[in-house]
Amino acid sequence: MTTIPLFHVLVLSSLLFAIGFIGVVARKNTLFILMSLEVMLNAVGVAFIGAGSAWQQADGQVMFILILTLAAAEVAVGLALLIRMQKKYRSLDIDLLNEMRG
Amino acid sequence: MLTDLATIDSLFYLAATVAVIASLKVVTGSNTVHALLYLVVSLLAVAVCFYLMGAPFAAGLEVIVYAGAILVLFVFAVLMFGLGKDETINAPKSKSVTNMFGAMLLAFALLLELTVIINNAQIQQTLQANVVSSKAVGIMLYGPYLLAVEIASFLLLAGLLAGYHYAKPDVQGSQL
Amino acid sequence: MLLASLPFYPLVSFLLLILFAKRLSWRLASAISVGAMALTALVCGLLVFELSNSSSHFINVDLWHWFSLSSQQGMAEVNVSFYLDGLSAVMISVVSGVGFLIHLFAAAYMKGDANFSRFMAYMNLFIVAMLILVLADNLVLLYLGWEGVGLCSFLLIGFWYQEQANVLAARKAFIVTRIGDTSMAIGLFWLFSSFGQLNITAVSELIQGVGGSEIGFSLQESTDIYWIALLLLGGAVGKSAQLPLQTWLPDAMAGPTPVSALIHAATMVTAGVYLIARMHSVFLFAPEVMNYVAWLGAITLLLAGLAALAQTDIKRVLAYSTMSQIGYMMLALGAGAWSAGVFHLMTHAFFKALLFLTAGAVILALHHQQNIFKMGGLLKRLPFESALFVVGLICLMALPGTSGFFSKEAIIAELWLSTTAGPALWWCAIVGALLTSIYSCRLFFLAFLGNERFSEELHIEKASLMRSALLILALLSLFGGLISLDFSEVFFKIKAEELISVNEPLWLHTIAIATPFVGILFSWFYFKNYRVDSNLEDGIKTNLTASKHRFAIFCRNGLGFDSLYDALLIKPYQLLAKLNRRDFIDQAMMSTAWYVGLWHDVMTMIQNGSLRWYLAAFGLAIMALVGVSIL
Amino acid sequence: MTLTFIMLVLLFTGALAWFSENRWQGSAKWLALIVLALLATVFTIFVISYDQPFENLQVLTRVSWIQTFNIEYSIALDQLSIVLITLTWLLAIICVLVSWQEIKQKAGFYYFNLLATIAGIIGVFVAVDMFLFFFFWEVMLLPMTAIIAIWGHEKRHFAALKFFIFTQVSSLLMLVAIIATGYFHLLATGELSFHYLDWLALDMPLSLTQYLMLGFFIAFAVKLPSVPVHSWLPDAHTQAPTAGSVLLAGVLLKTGAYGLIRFVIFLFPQASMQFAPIAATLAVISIVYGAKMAFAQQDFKRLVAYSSISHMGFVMLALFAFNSIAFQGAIITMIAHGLSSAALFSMAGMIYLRIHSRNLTDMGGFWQSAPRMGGFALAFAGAAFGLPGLANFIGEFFSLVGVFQVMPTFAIIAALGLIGSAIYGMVLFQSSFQGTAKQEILDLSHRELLICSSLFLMLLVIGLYPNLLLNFSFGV
Repeated sequence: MTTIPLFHVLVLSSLLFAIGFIGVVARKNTLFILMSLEVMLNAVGVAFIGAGSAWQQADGQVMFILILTLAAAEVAVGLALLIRMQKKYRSLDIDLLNEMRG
Repeated sequence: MLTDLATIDSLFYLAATVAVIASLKVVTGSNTVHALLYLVVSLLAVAVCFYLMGAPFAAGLEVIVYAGAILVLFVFAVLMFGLGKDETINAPKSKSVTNMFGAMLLAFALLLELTVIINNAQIQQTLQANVVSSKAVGIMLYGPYLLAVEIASFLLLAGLLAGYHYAKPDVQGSQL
Repeated sequence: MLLASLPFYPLVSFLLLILFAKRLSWRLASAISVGAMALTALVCGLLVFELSNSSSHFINVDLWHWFSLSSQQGMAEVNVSFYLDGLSAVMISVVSGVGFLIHLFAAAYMKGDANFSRFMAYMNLFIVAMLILVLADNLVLLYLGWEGVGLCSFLLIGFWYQEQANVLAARKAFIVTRIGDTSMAIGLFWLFSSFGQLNITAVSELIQGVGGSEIGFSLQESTDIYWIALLLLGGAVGKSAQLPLQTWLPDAMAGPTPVSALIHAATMVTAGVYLIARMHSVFLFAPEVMNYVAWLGAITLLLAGLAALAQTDIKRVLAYSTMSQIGYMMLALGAGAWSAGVFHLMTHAFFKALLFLTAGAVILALHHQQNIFKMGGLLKRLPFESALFVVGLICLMALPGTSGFFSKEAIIAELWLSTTAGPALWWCAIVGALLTSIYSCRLFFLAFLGNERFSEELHIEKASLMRSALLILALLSLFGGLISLDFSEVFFKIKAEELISVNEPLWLHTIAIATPFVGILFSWFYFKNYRVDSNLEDGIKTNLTASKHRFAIFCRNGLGFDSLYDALLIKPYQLLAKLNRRDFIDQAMMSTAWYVGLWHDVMTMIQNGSLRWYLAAFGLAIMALVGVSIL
Repeated sequence: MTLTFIMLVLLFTGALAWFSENRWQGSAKWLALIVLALLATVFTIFVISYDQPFENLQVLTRVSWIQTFNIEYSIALDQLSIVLITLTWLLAIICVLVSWQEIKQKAGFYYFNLLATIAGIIGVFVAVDMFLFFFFWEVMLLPMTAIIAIWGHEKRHFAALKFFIFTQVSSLLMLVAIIATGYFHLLATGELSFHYLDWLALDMPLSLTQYLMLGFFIAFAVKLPSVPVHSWLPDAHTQAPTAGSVLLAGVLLKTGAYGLIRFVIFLFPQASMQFAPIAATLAVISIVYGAKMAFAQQDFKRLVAYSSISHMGFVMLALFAFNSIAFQGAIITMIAHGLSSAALFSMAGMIYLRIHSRNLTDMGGFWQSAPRMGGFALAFAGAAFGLPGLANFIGEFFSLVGVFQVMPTFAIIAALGLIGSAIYGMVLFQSSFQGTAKQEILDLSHRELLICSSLFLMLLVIGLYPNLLLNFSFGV
């Protein structure tokens, strides 16, 4: 049992998550969106670790590791797509990709 | 005086503050590379938090895999393919030095914290008592979570393939 | 069988002419149409002879069974069958006799027209419809003829259809009379639903039977009769150009002059008179309506006379004069003087046809100049036509000895004592006669006396066809009054009325006879400048112009009825139609579509393809959900 | 069996025409014409040689179709359906004739749709199983929509969609009513049945039938159409190709009237009697409103379309008078309107073929160059405004005489429609054929002369000898 209260950890986590989310929503540059996503994933990681240490269970860390793998895969695909996008549109503006509009 | 203040809680709050500030800078930044550096700082700060929460293994992974591998992948991609170009063009130039110093300041704060933690025996003791061991994690991973690990491996494989497929140069006349 | 064939001679001629319209030469086309008319007139003469010699007072012939209507009162057969009695005999004689003469005239008059055979075809078709109208033994067949003559009138007014004015006049004539026709149709429905009969004789017998009996009509039945009579009157008013549906007749003068003579003077416009005379048994039992008829006739008589005084177009003068003369007939009918009314119908047909045709000849001579202020002095230049015109005018004024005198006197004589008319209407008739003589004199002075106010050379055509037709008509006009008509078998009388004690003032007849002369005398002095050849006095051609007085203009425009109807009916209808051209119900229906479309647009706007937008919405929704679940 | 055979042959010929047009251009119209003429003959021979009288419904075929719901393939004929099917044959042949030159693109598919529509219409007139009726009702709708949407004028997609939605929504109400009645049959007798004759025998409480009747009524009122659900008609008629308009005005509207007679008035007499004042009011409004709207139009076909609304108002008014004279009047009006509106729409098509406009302001003075056409146009306009001697007069006269005995006020207001019809008739005829000649057009060709004169002759014959139709009792 650490001295850090779980509530504070969760506050940190949601702060980071909110920052990341705002980044995803507000930024037009896809690269920044990707980075904000990293922040968000990281925030989730914080929550898991916090919860894991609060109850002294290993599951939190396991989840963190899984998140890590997810992040790795996501970044790989995401960056590849960014490169593709850069080639095609000469820009990383996400609003150019609105071909699915109704 | 400094040592009096250096409790686990206060250190955690400091690291958390650093993480939040760095994350904010990531989100609001205009220079891609700077933003990436802030992201590294943010991740390091979170790693410190992990450490303070009694998960040194996770902290290590965070530093090695996240900050070390994934972020470096970012930096490579940005620098090699010129991904940050359009954002950097629009960015005001003058602030780059301030940004650099800001990041350094934050990183320095973390370094300071780290030294405090390592040198403070009492903190070490408290932390040791609360650690969820990496062994337990390993047992869990290859016990109940085996399926998840397998799936994660497939995910990584898929990521690999997709990354290769999308990023390879166009073959003449072929669509994607 | 002769009777059954009567309308088919002109019908065959019509079909021939319309089928081979362009291929027929003038000679052939006129031979066919005039020949058919001659045949009709001949057969008609035979029929009248046969009727007068036969023991029964009518001839009835069934062509085929049209349809039958069943009601509570039993089955009513409606057949295509003809019924000839004294009244319809007079009518067919007028229609075929005058019709034949006018055809004769028209053949010469329209000789140069490119669509000559089409014209003659319409004229023949008109005769067909008119014969069916007068011969019909039931009201539905009568209605067929009634609409048929309306259609022919429409076709003939709009014969020169390339002129917009003619097209509009034709349309107006058709629609205004159609209003009357609709009223008549409703009258028929009413008649059928209350008496279960549409056959004229059957209806008459039924009504006379009940009305003449001791029991009389029930309250419901007399109300029904009142309305039926009123609605039939509506039909008659429309066709006969009486108030308030008179406005079409002056405009109808846009048609060729023979058409005006045949349709708008001699035959079709008197169909209303015929209808009322035919259905007199209904009217007899609706004395209030008889009274309305008399008053309508009297008012039309006066107003039309007044309007005729102010006209500048020779044909319009005659048109208003026609309206006014039909007013006399209506007055007679309203007063119960059935035979006098029909007698006047006949004599009027003679002299008005004569007047129109002579006017036509004058117009032709003056290269289609119809304005009487641009005529003058024609007495010397066209002596033959002028003489005939004078004949027509003295008949119109009813100078003693002429046919008009006999018929008009007959009407006036019966007015004073009639239960449904009375002294007030008698005075109206006298004033009408005065007006008649004044406008006749004015017309004569302006057109035939005074100085010549036209510049072109006269186009004098001495077509013997025209002249013979005119001569016969003139003879008929002069001596037509001697034909004695016997309607004793036709018109039913309510017996009690014959016993009213005679207390007419003695001066009545004197005044009636003297009135036209007063009118002539008055005009002799009042219209002096029209009459006197002003050329001789100062050597300068003074141009007479029509009065510019506001009242004169008001009268010239038909006493404002046109503008009144325009403002009250036509404009609102057009406005309504224009405002609602897009159909507000459709708009209301389509508003549901618009509503769906609105949602479609909103949804499209949401699905803008922007990832960040979706994500923001996603986040907001999560927040909302979390917020709701917390609360 | 003969009727089933006729419908199948129609569909099969349609497919064949579609196929053969691709091989031999111009073969589809000949195929359609010949087969229609042949089938009409077959139908006539069948009706004449049938040994039972047609005063009452004669069930010809009754085969089980969907056994789970006791749905049958059941067709029957009576005088009403025979008269309407005869009208359908006539107009079908006219349709092929008016499309002769008009349809150039995808002609094979066009004739397929035309023949399929006709098959559907005949099915509607003969089906006595309600489910089958509904089936044919839809069969008739789809190819018609296709005809409007593919071969129509400039706003064809809109018009087709509007037509489709209006009829579809209303027919869904009918479907609900059909299912409800069938279910009631199940409750009452323990057996599900969709057969018309079973329903006739069923004794239903008034409180229920008034709702069921309303379901049917709305569907048929839309088809008829009656104000306020008429607004699909002007668009559909205006935008459809000539044959489409002819078929729509001539026969499709009659399916609405047919439905009103058979499935509203005969099936739910008491409920309809109760509903009569409302229906009659709607009908009178349709008459007057249609006539007024027709006057306001500047489009030849749109004017005729609104006049159709006015005329069908007479039909509805007469039907809801519950009077035998009015009933006969309604049927004659249906036939007469079928012929006269078909004639006017053909006329519009002929003018459109010549000047490529339907706008009255582009017309004028055609009589000069095309006197025969003008004569026929006048005759058909005369039919439309009820000139005595032509069929429409008999229909309107009977309707109004009958209605007057029951509801005098309604008859008098409806008679105002006669004035309105004269006004729009005059506008229609005069602005196209009279006035100054704006352009020269060709007079009628032999084929067009055939169309016009046959329609005119039929109008004239019915007008002068209406006993041809009046001799039938039509199940009253």
